[in-house]
Amino acid sequence: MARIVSLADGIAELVSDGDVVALEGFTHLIPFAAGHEIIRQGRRDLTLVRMTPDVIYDQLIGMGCASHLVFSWGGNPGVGSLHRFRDAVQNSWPTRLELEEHSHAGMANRYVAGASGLPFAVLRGYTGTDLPRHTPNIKAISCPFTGELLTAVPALRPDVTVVHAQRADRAGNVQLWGITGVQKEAVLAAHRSLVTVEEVVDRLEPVPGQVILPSWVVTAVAEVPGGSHPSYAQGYSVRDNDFYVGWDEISRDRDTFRQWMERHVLEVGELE
Amino acid sequence: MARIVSLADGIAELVSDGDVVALEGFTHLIPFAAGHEIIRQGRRDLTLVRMTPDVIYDQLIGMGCASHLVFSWGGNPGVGSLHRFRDAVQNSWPTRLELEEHSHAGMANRYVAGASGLPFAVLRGYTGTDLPRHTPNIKAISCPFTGELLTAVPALRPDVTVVHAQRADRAGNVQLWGITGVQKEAVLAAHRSLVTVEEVVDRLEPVPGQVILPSWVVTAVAEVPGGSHPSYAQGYSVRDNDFYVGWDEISRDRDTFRQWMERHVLEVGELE
Amino acid sequence: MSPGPGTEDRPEWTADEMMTVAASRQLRDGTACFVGIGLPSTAANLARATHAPNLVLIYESGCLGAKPDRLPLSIGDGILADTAESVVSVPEVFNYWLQPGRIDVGFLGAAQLDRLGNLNTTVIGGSYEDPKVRLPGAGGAPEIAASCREVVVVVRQTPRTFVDTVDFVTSVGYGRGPGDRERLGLRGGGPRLVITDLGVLEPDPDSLELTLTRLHPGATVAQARAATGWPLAVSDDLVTSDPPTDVELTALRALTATLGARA
Amino acid sequence: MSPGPGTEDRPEWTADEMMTVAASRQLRDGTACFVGIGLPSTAANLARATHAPNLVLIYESGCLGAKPDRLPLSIGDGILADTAESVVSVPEVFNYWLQPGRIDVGFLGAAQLDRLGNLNTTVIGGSYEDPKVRLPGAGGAPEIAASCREVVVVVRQTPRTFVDTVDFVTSVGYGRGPGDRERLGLRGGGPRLVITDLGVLEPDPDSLELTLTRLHPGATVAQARAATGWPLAVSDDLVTSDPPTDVELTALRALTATLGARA
Repeated sequence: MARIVSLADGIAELVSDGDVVALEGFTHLIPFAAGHEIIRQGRRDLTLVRMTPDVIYDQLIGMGCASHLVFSWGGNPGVGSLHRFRDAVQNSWPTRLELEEHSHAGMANRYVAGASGLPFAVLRGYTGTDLPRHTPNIKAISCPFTGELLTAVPALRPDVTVVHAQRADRAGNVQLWGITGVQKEAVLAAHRSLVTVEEVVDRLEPVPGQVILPSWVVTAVAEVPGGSHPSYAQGYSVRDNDFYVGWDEISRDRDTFRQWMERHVLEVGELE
Repeated sequence: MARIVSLADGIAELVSDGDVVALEGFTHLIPFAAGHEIIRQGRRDLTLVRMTPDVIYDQLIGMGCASHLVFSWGGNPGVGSLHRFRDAVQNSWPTRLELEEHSHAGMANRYVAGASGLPFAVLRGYTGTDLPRHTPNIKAISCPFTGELLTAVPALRPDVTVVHAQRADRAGNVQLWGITGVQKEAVLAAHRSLVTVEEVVDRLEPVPGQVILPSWVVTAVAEVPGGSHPSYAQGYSVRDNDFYVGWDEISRDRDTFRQWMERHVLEVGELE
Repeated sequence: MSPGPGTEDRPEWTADEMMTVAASRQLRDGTACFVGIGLPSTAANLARATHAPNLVLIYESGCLGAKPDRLPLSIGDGILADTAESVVSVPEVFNYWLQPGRIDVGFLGAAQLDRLGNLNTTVIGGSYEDPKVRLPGAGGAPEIAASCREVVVVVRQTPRTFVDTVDFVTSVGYGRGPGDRERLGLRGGGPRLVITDLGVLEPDPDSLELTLTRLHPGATVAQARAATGWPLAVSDDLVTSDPPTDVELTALRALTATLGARA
Repeated sequence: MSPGPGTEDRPEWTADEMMTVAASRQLRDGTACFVGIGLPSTAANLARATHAPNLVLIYESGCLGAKPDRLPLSIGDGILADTAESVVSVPEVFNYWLQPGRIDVGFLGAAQLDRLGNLNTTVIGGSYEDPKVRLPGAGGAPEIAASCREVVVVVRQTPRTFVDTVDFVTSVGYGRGPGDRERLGLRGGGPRLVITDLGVLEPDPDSLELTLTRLHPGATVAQARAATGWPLAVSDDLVTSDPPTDVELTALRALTATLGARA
C-alpha cells in the first residue's frame, strides 16, 4: 500500500545515486517538482529514462545529475532543441552523457514488457534505420509460425518511476486522466514508484478517460499542487507554453542556465 | 466509415458460410441477437472464435452452424456445462465440432497480436500443461536478450467480429463501457466488423471507463435494443441470471433444445 | 454445546460451509486475490465481509478491487464493474496484473486433482479427441496456477476428484515433483493449500505430495482416505479446524442468499 | 490580378504559407492522418478547416480524432485531449493504430532528406558518438515512415536539408532504391510527396528518385536546383501549383495566430 509522504522524503527514500530513474509524462503531467527535488538533493550518476526527455531532463542533465540517458526524442516540443542536452552530448558539459537511443514505438513497448513481466517485446520497428547500429539492444526475432522477421527490444525495469497525477485518495490510490501516455506502464515496470499529485482527496470520483494506479502497486504518494508546472494537469492547469518558448533562451547559455537554476530551483524549497 | 444497417442486412452482408467469426463479449455485452440472426440465416461451417463461448455459442453449435471452435473456456458461467457444446464434442451432434483450445491469457494475447498487426504474441503461459500437446499453434520462443524460454501464440484475425455495445452516434462511432473484455482487440483484429448497439444517438457523451471504436475501424452498426439479452448492457439492463440457470434444463435434451430454438429464435424476426 | 457439525439430521453447518469458511480464513487482509467463480468467489467475499475488509479481489473479467455487496453468479456480473476500483481490459488483467506475479493468492477449483496438486478442468475419460466428459476447459487457470505467489485450491474431496493421475493437466501444481516448477519457469509458488469439505491438505516440504494436515470438526482420517484416489499421507501434526463462528456463518449465509441477485 | 507571390516587397503570401497550403491539399476528407508537430500539424488543421472537415487527426500522444480549434504548440496540449474522439495510451497508439497500417497518411518533417526520401532527425556532422549537431532523435518517425499507407514530407528546401547522403537514417524512405522497402518488410507505401517552400517532389515511378514535379507560383527550376544537394531531376510534365485561395489564406492565418494559445 502506498504511503503518503512529503516530496523531499519521497525523493530521499526512493531515488539514490546511480539509480535507473524514469520521470515519465507525455507533454502532460510531467513531474517537474520531483525533478527539481532530485536536483536539490544533488543526486549523481543517474540513468535517466524517458520517451520524451524535455525541459526537466534538460535541467537534470545541465545540473550534472545524469550519466546516462535512455530515450527516443529529446527536444523542446514545438520550440526546438534542448540546449543542455546538446551541450552534454556535444561537449560533455557539465559531464559526459552516454546515450541509449530508441524510437517511441520501441520505448513504449519496452515499458509494456516491463509492466507485463516479460523480458522483451516484439514490434515492427527500427528496420532499415541506423538506430540498431548504435543501440545494441535492438535485435531481430523471427515469428515461430510464419518465419517473418520482426524486431525485439528488452524490457525496461527502472529502479524507480516518478509520475505526476491529478489525484490520490488517502489510501494512496492514484487517478490520472487526459493524455496518460505511458505512465501506467512505467509505474508497473518499476521496482519502486513515487507519484506526486495535485491533491489528496477522500474519494476518487470516476472521470472519463481515467487511469487508476491502485495503492498496492505504488510505493509513495506526495501531494504537490502545481507539481507539473510548466507542464500541466488536465482539469487543474493549462500548459505554460510561454515558459517552454522562454526556456530556449534561458538554456542556451551555461551561465544564464546556472543562474536561473540557482534562483528558481536550488534556492527554493518544495513550494517553488 | 461504418454504415448503419439493419441486423438482418448486416449479418447477410458480413457473415458467410465457412467464415471465421468471433462474437466476443466477456459475460457482459454478449451479442445474442446477432447470434440468433446467424442461426436464422442458416449459416454453416463457421469457425467460431471466442474466449468464453457460452449460451449463444451453445445455441449456434446445437443448431449446426459451426464446424470448428477456437476457445479457452466453454461453460455456462456459475451454472455448469454447456450441454450442446458437450453433445457436439462427445457425440458429434448435430455435426462434428473440431476444437482448438487455449487458455484465456493465450486467447487474449492472440487478439492483441491481431489488433497490433503482428503475426504472434509472447506470454508466460501454457508451460507444463497438456494444452500444447493437443493445440499445435502453441510454440516455445526464446528471449533474444536473456535466452529465457517463453510461449508464442499466433495472431487471431477473424474474417468478421461481432460485438454488442451501448451506443453509437450517427457517424458510426461506437461507445461501450463496464466490462469491455477483449472487444476492442477483437474488432481491430478482424477483417470486417459488425456492432449491434442499444441505441444510436446524436452525440456520445463521455462515460468513465468508456472504450471508443472509431467509425473508421467499424464496418457496420445495427441498432438492436436489448440485443445482448440474457447478457446485459451496463446502464441499460442487468444480467438475466435466471435465464442462464434455466438454460441448463432447456439445453440438456436435444428435442427440448430444438423446440425452444424454433419458438424463441427461428419463428421470430429481429425483434425477438 | 461443543462446536461440531451437530447431528446428522440437523447439522449446525454444512460441510460446504465449513470448506468455504476455511478457505476464507486463508486470505490475509490487504493482499490481492485472483478469484474464480463459484466456491472461490464465495470464500473471497466472505473474507472481505469478515476479517479482511481490504482484501483486493481481482476478477479475470478485468474488475480490479471489486467490492460486491452480493455474490455474483458470473465473473462478469454488473455488480463487479460497478464496485471495482477500476475496470481494465481482459488482455490487461492477464498481462499487466497476473503475469508479472503481482497477485498474492490464486483461488482455483478443479474437476480432478492429483497428489502433486496438478489440476484438470478439461476432459475426463476417453481421449482428448473423444472424451467421456467434456469440461469447460482452461480459462484463466493455467496462468493463475503459474503466476500467483501462491495457489489455494477449493474443491470437494471425492475419489472421482482426488485421483492418482489427472486425465489432462490443465494447470500445473508441482508437476512431477520437486524442482519441476523451477524447470518449467513457473514463477509463482504453486498450491500451498487444498481446502476440501473434509479438511486441508498441504504439500509435504520434501516430496511436495499433498498431505492431510487438518480435519474439519466431525470429519475423520478414514473418511478422508476413502475420499482420496491415492494412498493419502497424513501429517503427524494433524490438527482440527476451528468450527465456523457465528459471525462467519451469518455472513456466509447472508452472502449466499444473494447469489446472482439482479438488483 | 494573376496568381503569384505578389511583389518582393509585399508578397501576397509567404513561401511557408504556400508550402503549408500545398500540404493541406494532399489530405483527403475522411482519411486518417498521423500528425507530427510544427508544419505538419498546421497543414493538417488547415485541411480540417477547409476542404477536409472529417479528416481524422492522430497525435502520438494518444489523441485520436482530435479537433483542436487552435494550433497546439506540442503534440500533447490539453486542447488535443479535450477535443479528441478518444484518448488512448501511448503504447496503444503505436501498437493498435499505427503499426497495423490503419493510418492513411503520415506527415513528417526532417533536418536532412536524401534523393530516396530517407530522413534524418538524429545527428548532423561528426560521428554519432561525437556529432557536430545533436538533434532530438527519432520519436515516432521511424514507425510512421514504415507503417502509414503513404508518407508526406513537409520541409523547407535548402542545400543543407536536401543532401546527397543523410548523416543518419532515422526514418526509411525508399532505402537504397526499388525493392528495398519490400526487402526490409516495411508495409507502408513510403514517401509519396515531398512538399517544400519551392514546389513538390515525387518519386520517379522507376528509380524512386525524388523528382521535381511541381513548382509553386514564382519559384523557378533554377532555384529548386540551387536548393538541392544532388543533381535534381525535373519532370517533363512540370506543373505549377495553384496559388493559395483567399479561403485557404484566411483560414491559415487565423490558425497560426492561435499557435500555443492557452485558452
